[in-house]
Amino acid sequence: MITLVALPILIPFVLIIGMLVCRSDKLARWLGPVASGLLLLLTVVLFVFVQKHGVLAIQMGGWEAPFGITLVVDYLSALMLVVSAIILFVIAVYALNFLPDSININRFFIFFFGLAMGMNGAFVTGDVFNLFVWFEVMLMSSFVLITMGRSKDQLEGGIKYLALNLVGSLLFLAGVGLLYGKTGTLNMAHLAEILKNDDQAILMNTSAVLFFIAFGIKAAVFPLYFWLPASYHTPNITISSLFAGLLTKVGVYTFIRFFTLFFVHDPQFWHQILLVVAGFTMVAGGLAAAAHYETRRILSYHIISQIGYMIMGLGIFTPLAIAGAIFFTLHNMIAKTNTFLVSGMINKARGTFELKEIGGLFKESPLTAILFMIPAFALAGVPPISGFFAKFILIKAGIENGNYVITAVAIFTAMLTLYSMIKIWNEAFLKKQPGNGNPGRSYSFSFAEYFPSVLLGIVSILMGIFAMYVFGYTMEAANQLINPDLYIETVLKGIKL
Amino acid sequence: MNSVILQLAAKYLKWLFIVFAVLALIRGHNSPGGGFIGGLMAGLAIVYNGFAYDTFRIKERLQNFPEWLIAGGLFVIVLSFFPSLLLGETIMSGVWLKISLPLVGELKLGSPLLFDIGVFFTVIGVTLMFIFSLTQKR
Amino acid sequence: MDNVIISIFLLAGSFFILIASIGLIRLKDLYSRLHAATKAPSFGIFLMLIGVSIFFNTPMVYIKSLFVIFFIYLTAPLAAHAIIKSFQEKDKDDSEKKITEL
Amino acid sequence: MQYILLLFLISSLAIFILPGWLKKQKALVLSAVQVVAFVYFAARIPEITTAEAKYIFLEWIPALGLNFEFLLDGLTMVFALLVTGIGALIFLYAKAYMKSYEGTDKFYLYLMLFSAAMLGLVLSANLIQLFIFWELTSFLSYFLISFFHEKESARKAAFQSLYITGFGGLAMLAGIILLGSVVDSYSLQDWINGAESIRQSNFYLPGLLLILLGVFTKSAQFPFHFWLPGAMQAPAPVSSYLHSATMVKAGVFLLARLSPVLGGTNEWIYIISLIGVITMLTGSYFAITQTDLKGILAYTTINALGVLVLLLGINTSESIKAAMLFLFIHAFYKATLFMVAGLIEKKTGTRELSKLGGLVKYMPFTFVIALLALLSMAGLPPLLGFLGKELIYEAKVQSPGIASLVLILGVTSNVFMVAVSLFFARKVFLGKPNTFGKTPNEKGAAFLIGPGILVLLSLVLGLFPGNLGTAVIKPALGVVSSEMIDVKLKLWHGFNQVLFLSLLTVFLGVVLYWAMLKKKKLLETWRKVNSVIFSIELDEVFAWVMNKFVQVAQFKTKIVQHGYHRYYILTIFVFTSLLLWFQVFVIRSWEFDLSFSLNPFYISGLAVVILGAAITSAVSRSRIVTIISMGVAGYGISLIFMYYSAIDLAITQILVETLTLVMFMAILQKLPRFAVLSSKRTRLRDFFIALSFGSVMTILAIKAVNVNLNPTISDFFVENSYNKAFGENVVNVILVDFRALDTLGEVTVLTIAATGVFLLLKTKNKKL
Amino acid sequence: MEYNISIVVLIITFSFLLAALVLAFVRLLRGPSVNDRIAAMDVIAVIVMAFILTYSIMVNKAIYLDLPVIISLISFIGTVAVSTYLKHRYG
Amino acid sequence: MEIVLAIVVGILYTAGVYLMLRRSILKFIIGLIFMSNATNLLVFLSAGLVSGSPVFVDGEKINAEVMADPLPQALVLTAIVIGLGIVVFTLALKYKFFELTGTDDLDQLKKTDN
Amino acid sequence: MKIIKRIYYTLEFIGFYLFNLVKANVYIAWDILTPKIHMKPAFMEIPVRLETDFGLLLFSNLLSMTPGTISMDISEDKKIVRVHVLYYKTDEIMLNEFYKMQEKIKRITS
Ligand code: NA
Ligand code: NA
Repeated sequence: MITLVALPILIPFVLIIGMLVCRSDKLARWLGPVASGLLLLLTVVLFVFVQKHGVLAIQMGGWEAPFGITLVVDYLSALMLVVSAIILFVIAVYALNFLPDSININRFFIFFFGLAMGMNGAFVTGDVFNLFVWFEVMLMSSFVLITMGRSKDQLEGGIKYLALNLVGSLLFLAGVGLLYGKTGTLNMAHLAEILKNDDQAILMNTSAVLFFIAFGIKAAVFPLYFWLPASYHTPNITISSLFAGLLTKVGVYTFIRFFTLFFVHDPQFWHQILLVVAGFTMVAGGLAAAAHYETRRILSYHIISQIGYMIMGLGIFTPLAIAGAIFFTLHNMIAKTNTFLVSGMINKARGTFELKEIGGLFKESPLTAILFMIPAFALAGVPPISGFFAKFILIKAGIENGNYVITAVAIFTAMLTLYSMIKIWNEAFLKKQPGNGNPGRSYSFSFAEYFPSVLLGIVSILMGIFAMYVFGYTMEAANQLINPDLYIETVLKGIKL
Repeated sequence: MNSVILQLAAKYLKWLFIVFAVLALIRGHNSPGGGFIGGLMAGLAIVYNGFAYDTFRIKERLQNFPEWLIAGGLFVIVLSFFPSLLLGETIMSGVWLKISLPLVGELKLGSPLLFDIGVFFTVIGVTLMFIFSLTQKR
Repeated sequence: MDNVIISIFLLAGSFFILIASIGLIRLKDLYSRLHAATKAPSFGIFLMLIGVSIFFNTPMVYIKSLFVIFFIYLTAPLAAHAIIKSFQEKDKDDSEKKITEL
Repeated sequence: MQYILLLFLISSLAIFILPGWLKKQKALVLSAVQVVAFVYFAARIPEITTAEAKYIFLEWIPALGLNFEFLLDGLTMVFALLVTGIGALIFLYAKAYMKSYEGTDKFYLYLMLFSAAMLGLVLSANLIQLFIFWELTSFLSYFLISFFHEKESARKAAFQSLYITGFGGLAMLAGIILLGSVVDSYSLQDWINGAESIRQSNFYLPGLLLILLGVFTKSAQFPFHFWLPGAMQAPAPVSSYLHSATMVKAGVFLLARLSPVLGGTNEWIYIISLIGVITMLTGSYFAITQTDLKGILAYTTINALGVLVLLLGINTSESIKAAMLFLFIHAFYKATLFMVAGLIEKKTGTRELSKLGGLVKYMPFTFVIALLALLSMAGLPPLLGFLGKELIYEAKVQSPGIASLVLILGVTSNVFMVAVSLFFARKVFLGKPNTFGKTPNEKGAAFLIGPGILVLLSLVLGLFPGNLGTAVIKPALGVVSSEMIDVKLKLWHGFNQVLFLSLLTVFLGVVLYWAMLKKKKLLETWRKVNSVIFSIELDEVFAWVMNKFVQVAQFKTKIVQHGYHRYYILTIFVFTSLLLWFQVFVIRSWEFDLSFSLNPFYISGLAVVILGAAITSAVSRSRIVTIISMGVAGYGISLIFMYYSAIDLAITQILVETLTLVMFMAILQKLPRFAVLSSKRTRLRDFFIALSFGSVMTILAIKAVNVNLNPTISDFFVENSYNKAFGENVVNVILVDFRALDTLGEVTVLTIAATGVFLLLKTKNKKL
Repeated sequence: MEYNISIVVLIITFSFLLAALVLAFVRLLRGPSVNDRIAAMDVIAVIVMAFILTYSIMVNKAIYLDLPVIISLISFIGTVAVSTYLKHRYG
Repeated sequence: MEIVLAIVVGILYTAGVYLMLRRSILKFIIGLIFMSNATNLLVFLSAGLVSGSPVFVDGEKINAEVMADPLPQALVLTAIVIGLGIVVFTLALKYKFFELTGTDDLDQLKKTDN
Repeated sequence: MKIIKRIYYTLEFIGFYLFNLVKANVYIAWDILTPKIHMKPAFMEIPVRLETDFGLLLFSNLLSMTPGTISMDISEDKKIVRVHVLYYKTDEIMLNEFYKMQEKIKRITS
């Protein structure tokens, strides 16, 4: 049964092989979504198990921790797995209709599952170096995905994306090396145990800097985010959507994991710097989103701005704040992906992403309008959709912990978010289609085209209405993070199932 | 390069390389070598062959050869998981089979070796795919 | 006695390798440099391998040494040939500078 | 009462699924729903006057202090009656008004949802819950205002109102959380119980200010008032509902709600009164200069809101009594007037005062209704408005401290109101008739039902105010000022100071009206002076600020996201170096063994060669030299690996180095030559940045070697490599057994890279 | 392995090799033609092998011999690759 | 000795970063390789160095001598191979980009930013 | 019988090869270490008399490793080997030597 923990990695691996061999588009179109659906099912089962047992761990190859590689699933991992599986599933369906002809769908799914494998690996691994490997798997897949269309812009964006992320990877690897040099171990739980009792743990700070930068680049925080706006708008919208919800959040996940589990020895420094970075990230991203008139660019900058909130939660570092950060991350993954999906639909209807050339969609396709409204309102924090609770928890945590400045920045950024969302809404939906009455390429969508966005919209709303459960889980996750004893014990001593 | 000398040499060198690559693979568990090293060597052999003929002939004959190599290699890796699963052990655990052979002595075959073989083929495939892509006529 | 023999082989081998390097520096044109760079280092390794084989004196080492010698003597001429061939097809025109400077 | 909300929600959504015949009458259906609600609340009036307030608790997210708490007390009753009662009339009116427009389904949906949100707001006894409904009203009003969304002005106005109220809302949320942290609850009851500790805490003032920010923006107080006139872009039913009885009153409601908790302090009194007075004056002053019907009404609304806020700021039981009464009065006459204005616009096609006149001939009933409402607005007997004004003057007379000033300003403001009312009536209905495109009429009885009922109410209640006082105002007063005083409302108070003030007001008002009417030049000059002095229109300021903000954002984005890729990299390295150097400086206490030795010399020699290769590679202008040097450095590193016992590693390094070299060569033919592109200074700068990073990494390496917090886990591998994993090559055993998962990932990376390279470089027609 | 090679011999050997390495490297830097550089690189590969052989004697571990086997096999591939590139004479 | 090697690491990093800051994409890639080498060496080095004792256990015999730490070797080996994949992909990307645009100058790559 | 002969010839060839090897290297060492460099380079074309590919490879190989010659190329039809000669005497002397080599190779490869 415990093998279940390894399956989020192994199933995509098998699927990669399948897709390599698969030459039929028909089969791929069928296999991709179904397999992603199964993956979703699997993660839900895992989550149920986590609810039952608290933390699940498997020692790969039967080599006991800390010697072998341990895969661990706690609340945080399980939540991330479930939400990212939802997104993967949705994108797999979306790809069927929105991937251009120039991209072979059976090839697309190779990298799609590569991304899934790397990401799931990053979520479940309990080993620092193994995490590096999964990061690379994820990164490599994303490199290919971003350049799949082979247009000039995509290649240019791809080069920038790749260059900065590779720097991040190398710093990560250096960090792993230094960490191992100083502690003699790679297992995260073991690291936590060693550093917990060591008064010299402060010497970890330099390694922590390297991880900080590495994750900062992945998570796209200020001033390390440049690659994101330079590249996210270049690939096909399916791929942008895939990235928007997932990639940076893995960075956030590792941030949370590392800075709650074992880089906890110098809170003054790290929490301060996290907060500073968070604040700048929010504002820089928010301002830039306000400056642009291309939906994907707006949304890309907006990703950055939202990352700031997640980091803010970590920087405040109370259980509530961390729960807020996790809640925010989960909500943001869903809503952000959805906005990208809808912008893809807009593009399909109008043939452009430029807001100045679009209009009249509210009248023409009210359902599309609602589909945009849900995630946009979620992001803007309109109650009772998911985003409100995420922001509320963070602001509450900030105020109650006395972090007034960052809270003020967060509120200011919320206004920036509102501005960007209203801008898209006003321009694309409310205003008349510009040009002399030419409605552009009118397009009515089929159910299959609506489905991904509808599903995510429903998830966003449910996350709001049933916020008590989601909050319960994130609080549970936060408590596990703040008091990692169960995690450590499960990894190092094993569990009985 | 398209040189007669290199082509003459390639005829023999190719096999030498491959023999040594396989040697590196199967000896790898006990002496320097293993799937990566073996795979890279075998890959390089074919790369050399390509340079000698100034074309990558294998590509023309077997268009999808590298891809099959990769898929096959990965498949072997997956196969190597099954012994542990079937025996109910933690996945990826090594399962070993000891065979006593006359002359050779005791031979130990295990799923990690299978794993390494999978790596070997994958790496060959990858190397080939790299070089074929980079050198194709445009 | 074996000690001395091994030492001599080692020294001689490294000496020939040094010769090759000196040749690379001293000789005036590519062809003559290549003569030095092809023959001397291979020979040097040859000698050193003999020394090594005697030193370890196990079948495995003999086999490996043989292989190394075989490979070197197989490949060194190929390398030299490749270098010369590419040089000639450039019509002895040292166009490195032209190629790379802008 | 939560079921009322549910009913509203369901009925609003039900519009879309109603059967055809009923769908035509959807406005009536919704109106009926409102009536049901109204009756429901009205029937509970006895309960609130006699027994405890009705309170319902539904658990939601208790850990966040966020639960559904509904409370039906005197204060809520006032608002609930207004929301549902006027709501019912508004839907009737809308049925007639909206007939000619498209998308009425959406319209009714928004309006009904808005009504639900407003009701939810006033029923909330949990402040976060209240905030949720508060935000919902903001967003729904956004949709309502932008209903004619193809007009740019409508979009702009909607955005403006949303942005301002949204901002205030967020500030308010912060305030609620701040004050909530004092008593660790957001439940109203807990706040009231802990009022003392809240008022004494350090958070009181900031919390109060933040909440007031919400109140002031929502209730269109100075200097946030400007969104309200803009919001007149909405269809008339919306204006008459949102801007008379509901949305803008939310702020007033919150003030009243929180008055027992936060009220009574000097901060409360001065800040709120001050803002109220200014708003009151602003509203009445600008009302006169408007030439647009709805504009006039908007500014008079601002005036009324100012009055209400002022009264709650004064915070005596007299003033609160006045406020409660005035809520009704204003709702009645203002809803009426908005509806009338809508009707006039509809029938004549214009809202411009200058284009109107003599309408009494075509629309006599309308005239009567409007006149009564205007009289109420002017505060003349026997209408409810008179009662209100009297009470207000009374409250002001008794207001602590600043009575005289407030009184003078109050009278001034009312003088304006009287003049405006008269002017309105005169300009629209009397005088000589203008020529209109089509002849106005009063067809469509539904238009007049709503205003008629309201005016009738105003008249009846003005004559017999007693019941209103005891049944509704008194319980509300009990909630707000927490002391039960008798509320006896009568039309006639006898001759006193207040009556004198009223007379004075009317007199001055009439004089002003006369001046405006007869001395047209005076009015013109006044408008001109206004437009000079108040040339800065706040909504233009807002637009300007937003515009500048976008410009700044664009500027900043261009600076930060400049596109020079290498500066991105540079930023990253500089940032990393800074952090690392800082940490190295801070933690310089580690002990380390700096035994510098060049032994063995061949490794040192190797180091020198690697150095040479690195330098060559970095500075060479020949591609091939750069690449070959790179290869040499790689070989050197492999020798280091070899020397320090890593044979597999050394072999792999050599193989990979060779393969990389081959790959480079394979494509070098198609790559461009190097050129010197950066200046010497740039290169020097880059060198120092690189050096800074390189040297700090050196220090880190030394540190890692010297620090050992824990024995390494590697011994396990050496011990078990043969015994348990049957391999003598420990490194290989780690790769394929101990840490096979790493290898799995690595193979995946290679696979993906290879497939990716193929796809990237394949020529067009080749299919993989 | 009863032999004990004098450390002096080893040091001299190492010195020879190091000197050879440096000289070859100088040629690599100076060119003038790319072919010269490649030739130098070729020699460097041999020097690396020689280093390894000497070192294996020094530490008395035959296992190091695996390295020269592989280097001898593959080092010339680089040479051929570079030469091929030169032959194409693309700028 | 570790200090000398640490300096080598620093040198490699310096060269790598310097090359990465050039305008040529090709130089960037070479810088990447240098930095990658530097990182590998750093990982290898930071666990401590033992010379002349490769980690080969001799059957079931208990090994008396101090052995080098095998774990960093395995890690670096993995990292090297991953690096190969990445470098080749980067090369291919650069190649394709150059084929399409005819430029190698990073400063020309400003289209996707604004 | 044939096999024994073949083995004999092979051994003889190895001896020959080794001898030339030593000679070549001593010669080069001497030339490089002495101050004056006595080289007289030239290009030559040698007709091939070998039939097998392996023999041809062996020959070109041998040329490169023995004193004063490096094989530069083999013509497409495998009839001519072009060499670079370091110590040129006369065509006749040199060609004779080359033919002798080819004979030795032929004996073991045919
Ligand atoms: Na250490
Ligand atoms: Na160490």
